[in-house]
Amino acid sequence: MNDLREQLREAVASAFSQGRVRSFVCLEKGFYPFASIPAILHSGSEADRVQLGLSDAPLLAKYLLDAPKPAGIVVRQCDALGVSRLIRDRRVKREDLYIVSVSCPGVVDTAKIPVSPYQITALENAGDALLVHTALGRTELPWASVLLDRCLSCVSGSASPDADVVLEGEKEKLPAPVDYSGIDKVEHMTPDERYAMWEKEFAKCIRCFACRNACPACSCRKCSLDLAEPEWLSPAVTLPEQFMFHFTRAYHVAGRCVGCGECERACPVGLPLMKLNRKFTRDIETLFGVDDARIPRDVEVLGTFLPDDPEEFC
Amino acid sequence: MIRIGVFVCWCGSNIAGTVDVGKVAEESAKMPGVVHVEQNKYTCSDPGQDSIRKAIKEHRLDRVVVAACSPRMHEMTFRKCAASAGLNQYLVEMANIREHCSWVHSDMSVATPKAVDIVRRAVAKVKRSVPLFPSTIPVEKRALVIGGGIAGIQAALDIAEAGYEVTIVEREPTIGGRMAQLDKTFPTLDCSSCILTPKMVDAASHPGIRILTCSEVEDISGYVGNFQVRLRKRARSIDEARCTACGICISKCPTSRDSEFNMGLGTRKAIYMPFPQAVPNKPTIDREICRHFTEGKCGICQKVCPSGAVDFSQEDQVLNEKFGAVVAATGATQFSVEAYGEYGYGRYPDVITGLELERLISSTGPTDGKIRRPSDGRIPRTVVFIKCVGSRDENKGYPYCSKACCMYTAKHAILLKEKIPGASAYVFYMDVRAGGKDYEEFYQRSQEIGTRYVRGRVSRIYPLDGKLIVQGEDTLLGQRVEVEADLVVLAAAMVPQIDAPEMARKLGISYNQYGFFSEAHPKLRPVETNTAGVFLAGTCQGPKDIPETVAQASAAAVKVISLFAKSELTTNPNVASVDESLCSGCLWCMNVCPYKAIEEKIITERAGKETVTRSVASVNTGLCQGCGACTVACRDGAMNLLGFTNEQILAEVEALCL
Amino acid sequence: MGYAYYPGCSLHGTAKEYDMSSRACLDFLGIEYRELPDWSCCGASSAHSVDHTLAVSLPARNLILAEQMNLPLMTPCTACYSRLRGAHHALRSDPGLARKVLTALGSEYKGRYEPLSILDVLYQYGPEAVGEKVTKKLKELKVACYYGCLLLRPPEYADFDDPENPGKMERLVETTGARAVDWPHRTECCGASLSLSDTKLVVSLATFIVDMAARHGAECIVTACPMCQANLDMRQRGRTKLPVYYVTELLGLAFGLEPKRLGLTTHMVNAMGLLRAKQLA
Amino acid sequence: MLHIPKHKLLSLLEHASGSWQVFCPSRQGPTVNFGWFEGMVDPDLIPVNSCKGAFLPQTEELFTYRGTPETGLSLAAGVDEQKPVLVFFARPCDARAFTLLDRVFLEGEYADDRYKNRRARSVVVTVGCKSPLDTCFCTAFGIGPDSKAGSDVFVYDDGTSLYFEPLTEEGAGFVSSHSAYLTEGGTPVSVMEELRRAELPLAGRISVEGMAEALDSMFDDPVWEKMSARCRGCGACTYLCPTCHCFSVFDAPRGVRGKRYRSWDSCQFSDFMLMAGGHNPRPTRKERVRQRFMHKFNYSVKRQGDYLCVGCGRCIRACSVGLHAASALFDLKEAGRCKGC
Amino acid sequence: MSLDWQPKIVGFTCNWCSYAGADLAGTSRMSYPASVRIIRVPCSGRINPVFVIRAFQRGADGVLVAGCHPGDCHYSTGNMYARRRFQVARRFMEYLGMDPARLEIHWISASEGQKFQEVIRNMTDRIRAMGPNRKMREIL
Repeated sequence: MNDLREQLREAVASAFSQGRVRSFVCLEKGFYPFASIPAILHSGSEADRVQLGLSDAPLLAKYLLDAPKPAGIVVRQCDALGVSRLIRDRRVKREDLYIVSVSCPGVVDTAKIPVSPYQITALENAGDALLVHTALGRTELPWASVLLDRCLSCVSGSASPDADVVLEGEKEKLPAPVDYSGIDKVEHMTPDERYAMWEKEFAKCIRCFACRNACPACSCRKCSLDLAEPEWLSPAVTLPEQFMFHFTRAYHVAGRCVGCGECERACPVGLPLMKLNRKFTRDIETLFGVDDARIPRDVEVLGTFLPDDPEEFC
Repeated sequence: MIRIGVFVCWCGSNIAGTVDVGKVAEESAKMPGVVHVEQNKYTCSDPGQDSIRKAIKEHRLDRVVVAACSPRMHEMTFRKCAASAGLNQYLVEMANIREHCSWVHSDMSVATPKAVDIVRRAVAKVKRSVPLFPSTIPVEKRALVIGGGIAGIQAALDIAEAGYEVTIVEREPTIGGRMAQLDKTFPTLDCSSCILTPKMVDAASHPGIRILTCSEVEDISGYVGNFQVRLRKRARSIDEARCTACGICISKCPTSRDSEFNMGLGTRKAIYMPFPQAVPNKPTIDREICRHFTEGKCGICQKVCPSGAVDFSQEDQVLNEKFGAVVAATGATQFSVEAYGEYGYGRYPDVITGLELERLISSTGPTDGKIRRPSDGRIPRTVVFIKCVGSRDENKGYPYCSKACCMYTAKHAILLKEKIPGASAYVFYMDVRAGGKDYEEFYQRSQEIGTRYVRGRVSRIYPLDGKLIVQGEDTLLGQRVEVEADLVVLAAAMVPQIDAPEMARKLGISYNQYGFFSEAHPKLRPVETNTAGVFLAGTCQGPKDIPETVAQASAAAVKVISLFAKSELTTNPNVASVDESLCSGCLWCMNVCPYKAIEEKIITERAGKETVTRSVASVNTGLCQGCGACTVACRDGAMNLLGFTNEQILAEVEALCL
Repeated sequence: MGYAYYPGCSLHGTAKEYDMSSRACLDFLGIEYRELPDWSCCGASSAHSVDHTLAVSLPARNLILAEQMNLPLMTPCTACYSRLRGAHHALRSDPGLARKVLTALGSEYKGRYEPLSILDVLYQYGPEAVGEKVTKKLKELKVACYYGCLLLRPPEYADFDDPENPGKMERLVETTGARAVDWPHRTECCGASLSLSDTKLVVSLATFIVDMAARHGAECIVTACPMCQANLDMRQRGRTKLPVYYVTELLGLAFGLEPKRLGLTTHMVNAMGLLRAKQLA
Repeated sequence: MLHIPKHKLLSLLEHASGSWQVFCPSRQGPTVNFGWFEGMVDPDLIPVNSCKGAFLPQTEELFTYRGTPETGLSLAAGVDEQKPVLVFFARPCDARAFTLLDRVFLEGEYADDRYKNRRARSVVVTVGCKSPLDTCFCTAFGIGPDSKAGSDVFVYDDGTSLYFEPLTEEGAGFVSSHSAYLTEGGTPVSVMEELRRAELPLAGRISVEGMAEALDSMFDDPVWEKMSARCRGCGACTYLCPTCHCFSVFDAPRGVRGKRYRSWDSCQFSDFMLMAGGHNPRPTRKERVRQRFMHKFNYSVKRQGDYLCVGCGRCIRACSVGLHAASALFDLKEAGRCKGC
Repeated sequence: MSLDWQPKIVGFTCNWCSYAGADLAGTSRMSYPASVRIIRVPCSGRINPVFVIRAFQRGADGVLVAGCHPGDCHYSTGNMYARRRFQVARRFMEYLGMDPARLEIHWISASEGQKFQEVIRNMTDRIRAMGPNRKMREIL
């Protein structure tokens, strides 16, 4: 783990020294020693700040939007997906990026550790367990039980190939399949039950836009929901407007969501936003298939069609 | 300040009979922005229209709502009327209280409030309407016809006859296309070249027609009336002005290769004319094999040429020209039947395609019209024809019907019997499709003279003791059949040119899943395309026989002519428009646009201290037809459709729900 | 790298010699392979006529085992090849079915590798490379390469070669110096599946195929299918009897391996006679 | 002291809700949130959101109108619930925050009458913080688990019973009007002791000593750049903050009728300061983040004499990229020190 | 629900087929309930699913989306996009709790006045049976 960090530090430093980048998007130690935070470095001398982010790592892709180009970035799979999303949305150009991709055993969610962050002296990834060191001693927690939710349905723990630098750690987590059971549950409810459920959820929403601002698929220069005219969304935080907000948000990322779950992580009131995003993901998969040879790679599922698409209207 | 005038029409009793017009007028007066309301018996009548003009002036109206019939009926009428009173015609909105209200309801108590809603919708929309200005574009009255087959020739002749300049671009050394390769044509069996070559000559000699052979279209930009086209004219290595087509060069040329025109059944020289009646009737040097170009030796042709027409130094020419309309007549090609391994085409020389048989039958062909089998030159006694090779077959070919094969196979069977008395013909078929004037009769005739039609597919062909054993199934008798054949003829399907998609991209038109160009509407706009000013003729649009091809070519010509008849075109101002400050440049809109009307545009702007460049979508109003698909694809709401803006539609929704 | 080796049931019974010769060749060529631990029947050829999910789950289990070894799965048996590829194809194209199978087997199939036939493996190794390893040229030996159905049909997934006009087996066999005759019945069905239910028909099919091979000048038949081999070997009733070899047997021979080690002595139609006559064994 | 067994609490609130609009914490799935009483209450966990919504609802109707300029307009002020507001189980930090909001909305030249109406007849019942979170640092602002500032009634929770200590007339009034549910006797000494001794580990790392003064000279300090680089520009921190109080006013016209609303707004939103002409005085994250913390730790001290932060730690829990009051105070202190040397 | 209650249905129709279909219903005097109010757009590809939510917000009891039959689009492909968009959007609205019967999508050609009539009749009956829509609806 540590030597991986060392390699990473070197990769970053040399990227600067070789003049490959003007800035570097990475993780660093946060206010709480075990909660990593995003950092944008501007010189190789800052390379020591780089952290792997064993725990609480936020996704970095979107920081590329404003980072001076050419910009470097450290990505795990989840972030790699975000970056390619931005590239496909033409918000950044691949040639402006210097991607260092690291393998990832999953990221620890300190909120899932039943120990106060102050007592933690060290966290250690011991294969299938997380070792939490405190002044009082050592607690061992099953690895899967302390991971961020997004890691539980991660597509792959290995470093993503199409990077400029690929750093592989010792351990690769075996990817788990996406779990749609939550969605099945909702689908099996009656319309009224569903409405009641979402009403309850949306009532919690304070419209802080944390979900949108964290989402790598929400990268519009100016979000249409912020416009005063036409007023797609009223600033009034009332239930009808909450439905409008959450419908539009999810619809706009439909078929484009990379499944990173950062929206959910960012939501301060804990809305199950992936339950919305994944609903679209699955419907689109089942209706139109994921990759049809006839559709060019860079075309979005809802930005195209096939003459023999399923027909359910008459 | 918005000043809307509402004109509620009685339409005699058509509306007033079921809608309380007075009430509607009264309610309209209360709507925000409405400053004037009046009723008319017949608003579309002259007095009705006068009252609108008067009101616009007297009440300084800047918006007009006409509550009457369907906009599909009278929108133009009232727009003109408003325009004549100095109001921008796009500030007129119609409220359809007749077709959508009075005519479908009988109870005044329900029809009236509905009519009020409909008016409210119109008022809400027109309130957010802005003046729009159709732009006019000049029309370059020169037509480009791509492809010199019978389709291209026919289209060119018709357009030229109407007095407009036409340029035919043909990539082969001669015009004539596929039809020139055919021997006879169904159902009349008149000889193909006898009816084609005169047309070729007409085209060549027509003052309005310019023929560019050995030429290809490299790039097309612009839009209807104003296409910029880049053409490449490959070097012929012959000074066409000097050449007298005496043919000595050809007879002396030492190098030869398989003749494309004869489908590889004969050979041609390195300096050659595809066939004697070629137009232009000038030879061409094939630089790929000509020794002068490959080895730097030789040059006999130059020596023997009495008129010194051979010019090795000739170079490709690139022509940039402007055209007002384009007719795509790029034709089709033949399905590569190697895909059917079981038929052994390519491995067994006596398995040939229909087109190859045409050359064997043709008196200008390699065998001087004697049908001899390629392997040993023997006269075949038993010939098996297999239909639907590559057509009506998802697995190995295409699902569509190739249309002409049934008839030309019948023709082949008849010609076979003519040329080789006593020869026997078997036709393996799935169905016989003889729709067309005199077609069924023709097919019957082929049966009457003894052609044996076997309904079923062939499973395998293999050589045995100098014969071809054709194994198949007779589905009518439900038994396996085996024929010992001397020659097998495959009715290969018509398929799109390999480079059809590339050509479609150049033309900015769409093509179907197979590669045939798509017409604008399958029924009502069969020769137009999604790109205004580009028209289709012949088999590039789908399999066709000669009569159909010629008919479509003339139709395309008429479209071109009627386009040229206008001095200038006015564009529909209800087009998409981009708010560059909002556009993030994802260009999703570009993908959904059926007219290739959206392109990327790089803009430079101040961002804080530095100036940055970024890309945004930009709409070519010449190409945009105003469908609005892009507006929904646009997440950041930067793309809007003038005349149907998001603001307007949202306002309409609101107005209707109040 | 290397492969997970899936013998399948036949190769443990009627087609022992195919198993022997396959392993012998792989060893000789130094192609790494490990027998799939705890492999189970692929369900051929009864499962798919009974229940689709079952017919996919059975091979899926083996595919998953191989995927967990991180190795592509390879099998000599064409029936297994057909089933494995069928399952691979179905699981990747039908998410619904994949979910079902996932619940049935408890672990997911990503489908990282295509299941292969031993012929694919030899072909990936390269005909030239194979040729270089040949120590004993099978000169003068005229063989008819016989593909049968399962390697080539349905082409949607059993796509070893052109379904109507294949040639890969010929290219492999000719590296041994033998001459592959051109004959049109390479892809004819031998009717093996009716071997017991309609023996008369099968005899006529088998005999026809062998005769056609003979008429096109073949001295023997080469196949890669246990079913075809057994069937042609047992059921041919023609004037001339042709021995029916497995590709791997001939290759093994050309590599100079012991005929016994290749199982050449266990055929119905004497397999050694011809070889002795030509001083090839 | 009057007290009530915890399990009886609900019935007390049921009764109270007859004559009060009750604003209290209740469990919503995984979290506990403040909200209008709907038959549920949770006294134990610290709510995700603050209770400022009791007096400053996220969205409130100011008035409705009818008619058009042509026909003339008629206004009708948005009606206020007649019942007074009862905030139940505010935390000491929340209660203190009310006093800060009061300075903004009640003191000075103009009083905000909608806030005033709600506030005037309200009662704030605060519960002592028995189990503060790791993210709590109210003591850094002289507040503590047992602070009474801003409360009308203070409640001690000994695990089984709740002890009510009225602090103001209104508080006493509320308690007495519910005496039916309360029994006299006993003082929760141990709890009081516990609250007094409560240690907030985070507060140890943070001191606001001289922060305001230091910031005077730090407006152009590079630290803002560094701090703000990671800000995602959402409004989570400000919306959950008990002291943030910015709002914007807008109309919702519907044909000839319409409403005027006001809703919370956040200085962290990119177009918070966007002007009609398109000019934006705070174009980048840097200005916006700086504004937030300068307001909390400098401007407010100058204007109202107090930091506009109560160390409730909600922004710490809310921010997905660890940019919050605590980290800011820490970084700013660092930066300040560096200037010194 | 009383039968004299008239549901409010917002109908988005494309200009070339469905709007013309509605016109035809009118010219052939085919009566149907006065529930539907039509918004004319050039093409079903212009209809943003968000418009549908907005309609429900503002008080529509049902929404009809109508366009040319696939393959007959005046703009050749607009309705193909509409088809994809609405297949997923509609599923999602139902997922949020919208009653399926309140949103209908139909392909109505310019010659199908009768179909337009039937669609409106059936839709109105279904919605009548359900009563006014309360979901996502704002109170004013």
